[in-house]
Amino acid sequence: MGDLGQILVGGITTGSLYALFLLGVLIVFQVSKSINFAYGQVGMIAAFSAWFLYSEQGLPVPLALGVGVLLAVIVNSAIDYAAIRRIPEGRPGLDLVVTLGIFLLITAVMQQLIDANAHTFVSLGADSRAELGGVVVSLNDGIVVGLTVTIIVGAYLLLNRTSLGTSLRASAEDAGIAQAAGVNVRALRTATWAAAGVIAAIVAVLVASRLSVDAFYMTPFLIKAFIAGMIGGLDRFWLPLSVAVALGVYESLTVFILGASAGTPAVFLLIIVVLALVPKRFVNERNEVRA
Amino acid sequence: GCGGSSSGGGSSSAANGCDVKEVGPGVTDSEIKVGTTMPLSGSGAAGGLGTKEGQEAYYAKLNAEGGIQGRKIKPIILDDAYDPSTAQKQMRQLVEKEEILVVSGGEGTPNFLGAVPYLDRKKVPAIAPYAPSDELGGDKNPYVFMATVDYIQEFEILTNYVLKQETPKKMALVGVAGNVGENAKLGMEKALKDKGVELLYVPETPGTTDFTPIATQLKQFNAEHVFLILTNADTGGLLQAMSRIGYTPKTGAWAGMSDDSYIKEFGALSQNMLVALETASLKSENAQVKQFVADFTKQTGKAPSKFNQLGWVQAQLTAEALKRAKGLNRGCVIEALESFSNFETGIVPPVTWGKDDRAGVDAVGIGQIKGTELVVLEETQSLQK
Amino acid sequence: MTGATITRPRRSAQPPATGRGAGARRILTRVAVFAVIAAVPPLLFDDYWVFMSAQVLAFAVATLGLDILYGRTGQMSLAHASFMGVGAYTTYIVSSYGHGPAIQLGAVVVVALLAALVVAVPTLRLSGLRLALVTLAFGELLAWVIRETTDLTGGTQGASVDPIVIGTWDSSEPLHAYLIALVPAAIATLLAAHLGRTQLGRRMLAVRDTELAAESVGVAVARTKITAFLISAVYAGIAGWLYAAIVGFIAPPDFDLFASVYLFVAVVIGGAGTVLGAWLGAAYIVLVPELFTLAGQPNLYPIVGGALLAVVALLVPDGIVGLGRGLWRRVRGARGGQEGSR
Amino acid sequence: MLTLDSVKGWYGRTQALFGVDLHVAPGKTVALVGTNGAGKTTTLRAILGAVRTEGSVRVDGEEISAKPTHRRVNDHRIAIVHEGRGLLSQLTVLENLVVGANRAERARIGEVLELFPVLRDRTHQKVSLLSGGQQQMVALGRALLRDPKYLLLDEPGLGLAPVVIDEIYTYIAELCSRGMGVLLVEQSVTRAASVADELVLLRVGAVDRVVDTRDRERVDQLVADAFGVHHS
Amino acid sequence: MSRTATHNTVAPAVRTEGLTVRYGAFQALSDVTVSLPAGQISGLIGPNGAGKTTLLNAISGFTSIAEGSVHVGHADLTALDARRRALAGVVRGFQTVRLLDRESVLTNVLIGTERLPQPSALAQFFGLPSQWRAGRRDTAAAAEVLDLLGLTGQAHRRVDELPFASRRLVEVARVLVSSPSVILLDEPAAGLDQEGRQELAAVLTRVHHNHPSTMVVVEHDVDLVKSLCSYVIALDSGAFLRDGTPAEVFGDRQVQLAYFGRAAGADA
Ligand SMILES: Nc1ncnc2c1ncn2[C@@H]1O[C@H](COP(=O)(O)OP(=O)(O)OP(=O)(O)O)[C@@H](O)[C@H]1O
Ligand SMILES: Nc1ncnc2c1ncn2[C@@H]1O[C@H](COP(=O)(O)OP(=O)(O)OP(=O)(O)O)[C@@H](O)[C@H]1O
Ligand SMILES: [Mg+2]
Ligand SMILES: [Mg+2]
Repeated sequence: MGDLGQILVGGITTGSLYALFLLGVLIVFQVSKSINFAYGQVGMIAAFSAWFLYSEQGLPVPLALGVGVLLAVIVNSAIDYAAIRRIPEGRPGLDLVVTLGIFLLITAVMQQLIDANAHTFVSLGADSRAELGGVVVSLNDGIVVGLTVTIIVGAYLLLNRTSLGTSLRASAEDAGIAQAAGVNVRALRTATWAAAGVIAAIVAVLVASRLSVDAFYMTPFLIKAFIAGMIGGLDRFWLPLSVAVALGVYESLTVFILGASAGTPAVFLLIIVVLALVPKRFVNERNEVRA
Repeated sequence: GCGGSSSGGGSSSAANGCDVKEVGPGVTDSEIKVGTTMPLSGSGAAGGLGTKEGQEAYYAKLNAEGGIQGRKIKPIILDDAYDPSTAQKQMRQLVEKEEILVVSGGEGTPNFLGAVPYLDRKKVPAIAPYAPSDELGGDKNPYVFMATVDYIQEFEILTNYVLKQETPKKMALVGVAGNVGENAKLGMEKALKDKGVELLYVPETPGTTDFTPIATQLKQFNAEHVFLILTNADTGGLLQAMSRIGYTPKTGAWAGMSDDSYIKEFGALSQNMLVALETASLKSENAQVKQFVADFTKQTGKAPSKFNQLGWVQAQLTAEALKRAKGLNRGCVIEALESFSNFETGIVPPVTWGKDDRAGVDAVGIGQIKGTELVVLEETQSLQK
Repeated sequence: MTGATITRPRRSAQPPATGRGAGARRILTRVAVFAVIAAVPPLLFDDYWVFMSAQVLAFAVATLGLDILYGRTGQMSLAHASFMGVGAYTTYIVSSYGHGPAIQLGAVVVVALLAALVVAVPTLRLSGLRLALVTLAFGELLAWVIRETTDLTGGTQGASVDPIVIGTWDSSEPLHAYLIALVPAAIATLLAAHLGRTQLGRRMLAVRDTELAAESVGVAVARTKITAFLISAVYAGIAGWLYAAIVGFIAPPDFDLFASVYLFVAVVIGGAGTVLGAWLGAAYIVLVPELFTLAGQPNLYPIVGGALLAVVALLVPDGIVGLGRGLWRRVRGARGGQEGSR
Repeated sequence: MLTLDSVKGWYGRTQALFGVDLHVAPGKTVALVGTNGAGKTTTLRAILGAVRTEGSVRVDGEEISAKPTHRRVNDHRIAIVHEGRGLLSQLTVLENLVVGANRAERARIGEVLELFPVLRDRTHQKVSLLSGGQQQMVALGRALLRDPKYLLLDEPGLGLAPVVIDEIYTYIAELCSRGMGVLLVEQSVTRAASVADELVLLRVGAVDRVVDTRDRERVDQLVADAFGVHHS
Repeated sequence: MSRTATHNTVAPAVRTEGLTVRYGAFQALSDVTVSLPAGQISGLIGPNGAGKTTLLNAISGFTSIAEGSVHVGHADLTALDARRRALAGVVRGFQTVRLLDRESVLTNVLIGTERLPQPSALAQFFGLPSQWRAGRRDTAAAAEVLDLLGLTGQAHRRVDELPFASRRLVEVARVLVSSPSVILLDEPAAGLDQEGRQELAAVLTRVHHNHPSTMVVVEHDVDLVKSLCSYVIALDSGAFLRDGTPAEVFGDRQVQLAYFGRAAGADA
C-alpha cells in the first residue's frame, strides 16, 4: 500500500509538471494558433543558465534564477516576434518547421555556451522530507503541486472572469476581426508569450530540481505535455490539464506494475485507445461549423 | 611480429597483406591523415567532445616531437551526432574525400557500429574505438581493433568483484533498454551463475521523467546491490529518486561513471558507488599515468577527464601502430596491429591483438567514489585470472 | 501518356481550352528535364556524391509519399520515418533469410500496407494535430518493438543490411545503388504527378480543404484518407527498402521522431502539395549538411542548421516551389504588363 | 467628419483601390454602390487600416492612417459590420458581442439584446450554430454595442429576410438621425437610395460619381450606367 | 457498392414526412411534411432561423433526423449518409461558400464529378485506360458548366483570388457539373449584384431546361424567387407554413406577416 501511495505521489507531482507546462502551450496556442516546438528549450534556457550563473559564475541562487526566468521571457517573446508572427496565414505546419529550427538552434547554442554535460540543480526542498503512512513526501513535491494549482487556477480566473479570455480567443480565431472590434492583438500576443515564457521557466526549474539539467532534458516533458494537450484538446482548458495529471499517474503506475520498458508502449497504446474509443464530440477539434 | 608475407591469414583476419613499398591513402611526405567520427553535438556530445580533445592533445604532442618518420599526424574528427547513418556518411567522407589512412579511435557504440560495415567493405582498420559492444572485438568485424572490454565482460568482472567480498542474496540492475542493458544483464548472469543470488533487471528508457516507480520497485525487491548502466543524467535522477523515498542500497555502475563530469555533479548522491575502470585512475602512482597527466596538462592547460584519457590512448595506440608498420599503408598497419602483445599504455590494461584476436583487453579496474574522489580498489581485473 | 508533371502538378487537369498536343509536349519536356538531371550524378560526380545522390532518391520517394498524405490530403503524420523503418527492417529480416530484391520489395509493400491499416483504421475520425499524435505513438511503438526484439532486428545498436545484388550490380557500390534507386524513384514520381490529374487526387484535395463540400458531392472522406495513408506508407516502405540497400546499415535513430519531423520539414520547405517540392525537400534535408562540409565547416551544421531551417522556412513560406512560382509570375507579370487592375 | 483623400489600397502586389475620395458627415448616411469587385469592401478595410494603403484617412480632422486598427476603432469610435458577418465562430453569442468592448460599452448589452430578442435565449450558444440571419444580427449587435460615431456596414442585409432588413434599416435611419455617420455598402441601389443621403458609385477601385439621392433622375441614371439593367 | 449514374434519368419528386430535427432541447424542424414536385424549380422561403438550411441539411443528409423520413422518388433515403445521398443524386450547395481555396476553379468544379462513375482507386493511381476515359468525360462536363456560368476564362485561377461573386458561381458549378437529379441550393444569389443575380437566374433556368432536375432554391430575394420558381414552400419557426405557386404563397397573409412583417394590404 505504501508503495502504491509512493507511486501516486510521484505520478501526481510529475503529472502536475506536465499540466503546468501544458498551460503555457495552451495559452500560446489559443492566442496564436501555433505550436511552439521550442517551448521546452525556452524553459531549458532558464534553468540551464541559472545553473551556470550560480554554479560557475558564483551568483546568488535567487538572482541566478531571476536572470534565468528573464531570459526565458525574452527568448519566448523573441520567438513570437521574430518568427511566429511572420508566418503568413494558411500555412499549416510551417510553425512546426520554424520552431523546430529554433529548437535545434537553442539546443546547439546552449551546448556551445555552457556544455553538453548533465548537472545537478539546487534541490528546492527535495531533501527535506516527511513520512506519512509509509509514503515519503518531500517539500519539493509540495512546492510543485502547490505552484501548479496556484498558477492554473490563477490563469483560469484571469481568462474566464475577465474579458481577457474572450479577447484572447477572438485574436486566435481571426486577428483581423478582433482588431476591428478594438482588441489590441499585438499587445495581447506579446503578453501571452511573455507569460508563457515565465511558466516554461518555472516548470524547467522545478524539473531540474527533481532530475538534473542539461541542454536536452526538457524534451520528454514537451512530448508528454503535447500528448496530454492533444488528447484533451488544445482549445479546451480543464480537460487537457486533467489529462496531463492523469498521464503522469498512469505512466508511473504502468512502469511500476508492468515494468519500466512498458512505460512507452503503455502511454502510446493509451493514446490510440482513447482517441479511437471516446465519443466523437471529445475527439473533434472544436471548430466544427454547421453545414 | 610476422614477416612481410603474412597475407595468408585465417578466415577471420583481415587479409590485405603488407606491401612495404605501397604508400597508402592520406600519406604524403609531410603528413599522415587519420580520422574518425564522434558525437560532437546532441545528447551524446559530452563523451565525444572529451575524446576528441584527448586525441588532439596526443597528436599535438606527437607532432611537436617530430611526428612519425618525419610526418605529422593530421587527425580529422567529424560529428556523427550519435547517429549510425550519419556516422557512416561521415566515415565515407573521411575515407573517400579526406582519404584517411586509418580510423583513429571513436566514441559511442551505435554510431560507430553504423560505420563498421562500410569500414569492413573498404578494409580500413579502425584502431581502439570506444564502442563497447559484443558485436566488436571478435572475428565478425576483423578490421576493428578494440582496446576496451564490452559490457558483458565489464559487468561480469564488476559482479565477480562483489562476490569476492561478500555473498549478497539479491542484486538488481537498472540498464538502458536495448542491447546495452541486455549485455550488462548477461554479464551479471554469467557471474551469478549457480551462486544462488537473485537478480532483478529493470530496463529504463532514456527520457524517463519520473524515477519514483523504478526506485519503488527496487526498494520493494530490496536488493543489497543495485548496479546501473544509464546516462549520467538518468543515473543522477534515479539515485535522487531512491534517496527521496529513503532507499539506499550499495551501488555499482559502468565505467562511464568514473568520469569527472559525473563525479563532480552527482558524486554526493553516489557515495561508495563501485565503478568499473576502463582507464587507469588519474590519481594512480603509476609512472606512465603520471607522465600522461603531466603531458596532457602541458598540452591543454587543464587536468584530463576520463574521456580525454580515452582519446589520448586511442591516439597513442594508433600512433604506435603507425610507428610499427613496415610500410605506410593499411595492410602493413594491420600487420603491425596484430603484433601488439601486452602493450602497456599505462591508461588501459595491456593491449594484445593477434591474427584472430581483435579484443585487445579483457580486463577492467575497479574503483569507488569516495567524497569527490575516485579511489582505485584494483588496478585491473581480468576474466582470465 | 503519364507525364512527369514535376513543375506544376497543381494544374490538376487539362485546361479545357488547351489542345492535347501542348499537354503532351509539356510532359515530354518534363521527362527530358528529369532525365538530364538524373544523368548528372553518375556522369559528373565522384563516389561520395553519387552516394549522397542515391540517398536523395530514397528520401524523395519518402517525401513524395508524405506529400500525398500531408500536402494533398492534409493529414499530418509524424510516423512517416517509422514507415520507412518498417520497410527497412522488413528488408533486413527478409534479406537475412537470403531472399532477393523482388521478394524484399513484395514483403515491404505488404508489411507497409498492414502497418498503415493498423494506424489508419482506428484514427479515421482524427485529423490535424491529433492524428499527428497517434502517428507519433506508432513511431514510439515501433522503436519499442525494435528495442525488445534484439535477436530479430539487431535492437538499439542497429543492424547491417546485405546490399541488393542484381546481376553484377551491387548496391554497396554507390553508382549501382544510384542506378537501382533511380527506377523506383522515377516510377514513384510519375505516379505521384499523375495522381494530381485524377479524381482520386482531387478527392484528397477536397478532404484537405473542406470535408463538408467533399461529402456533399459524394466523396468518401474516410476511404480517401485511408487510401492516402496506404499510398504514403507504401512510398515510405519502399523508401526504407532503398535506404537500407544504399546505406547498408539501419538503426532506430534513422527512423525516430526527429527523422519523421525532418521528412515533414522536407515537404514543407520544398513546397507542400507539389511533386517538385517533395524532390527539393528531399534534396534539402540530405544535401544541406553537406554544404557545410563543402565549405570546410563540417561541424558547424548542428549549430547553425536549425537557424538556417527557421530562416528558410520564414523566407519561403510556400516552400521553394512557391518561391519559384512567385518569381516566375513576377517575370511574366513584368512582361505581360500591369497586373491586378480589372 | 470621416474623410478619405485619394486612398489607394493593395492586396499583396495587387492594387484594388486607385484613389478613393469620400466624406461621411455625422448624421449622414453615405451608400457605396458598385458591381462585385468594385472595391467597396476594400474601401471599408482601408478605413480600418486592414489593407495596405496610401493616401489620407481623417476622422474629425485627425489623420489616422498611421494608427493600428484597434486604435482607430477605440479612439475614434468606428465600428464595422463585416461582409459575410465576420463573426468568431468559436465564441458564443455573448462573447462575440462584447469582444473588444470596454466596461461602459458592455453595460449596454441589454439594449442590444432588446433590439434582437431572438439572441437573448442564445447568448451562451456558439454563433456558428445560429441561422444565417441570426448571425447577421450578432454582427450588427457587436457594432451597435460600441455606440459608434461612425458605423461601417458591409451589406448588412445579406441573407436576411425582408422583415429583418426593414427593421435594420429603420434602426440605422434612427441611429443616423441621432448623429451617427453611416457608411453603407449595399448591393441594391433602390434600397441604398431609400436610406442614404448620398450614393457613391465605385468603379474599378475609384469613385465614379457621387449622387444625391433626392435627385431621382441621376439615381436612375447611375443604376443604368453601373449595372446595365433597369431595376424594378 | 453500386455507383449507378442517376443523371440523365427522369428527375424524381422529393418528399419529407414528419421531419423533426432537434439540437439539444431546441427543435429546429418540427414535423415537416413537404413534397417538392418532380422536375421543377421550387423556392424555399421563410424568415431567418425558420429552418430552411436545416431542411436542406436533412434532405441532403448533413444533419441527423430525430423523426420522420426523406424520400426521393420511390427510394427512402433516411438511412443513408450524406455521401450516399449525393451518389444517389441529391447534391447541395452551401450557404457559406465552401471551396478548395488553394486550388484552381477547374479543380473545384471537377471535384463535383465524383458522382459520375469513377474507376477504382488503383485504376486511377496507375493511370489505366479507364482513368483516361473518365478524365476526358469529366473535363468535358466541367468545360460545359464553366462555359455556361461564364467562368471559362477563370478556369485556371486560384479560387481565393477571385471576387466573391465568382466564388459563389464556382460553388454552383460544382453542384451542377454532375447534372444531379436533385439540386439543393442555399441562397446562391446572396452577395451577388443585380446583374449577377439576373445572370444566375438565367443560368439556372437554362440548366434546368437542358437537364431537367428537381431543384430547390433557398432565397430571400423575392423577385428572384418569383422569376425562377414555379413552386414555393414557406417555413416559419421550424414548421411548415404554406406551399403553392409563388403568387399564392407570397399572397398569403400569414406568409406576409412572417416574412415581410406586414400584410399585403398595408403596402400597395
Ligand atoms: N484578399 C484578397 N486578395 C487579393 N485580392 C483581393 C482580396 N480581396 C479582394 N480582392 C480583389 O480586390 C478587388 C476589390 O474587391 P472588394 O472585395 O473590395 O470588392 P467589393 O466591391 O466589395 O465586391 P463585392 O460586391 O463582391 O463584395 C477585387 O478585384 C478582388 O478580387
Ligand atoms: N447545429 C445546430 N445546433 C444548434 N442549433 C442549430 C444548429 N443548426 C441550426 N440551428 C438552429 O436551428 C434554427 C434554424 O436554422 P436554419 O439555419 O435552418 O435557418 P434558416 O432558415 O436557414 O435561416 P437563414 O435564412 O437565416 O439562413 C436556427 O434557430 C438555428 O440557430
Ligand atoms: Mg464586398
Ligand atoms: Mg440558412
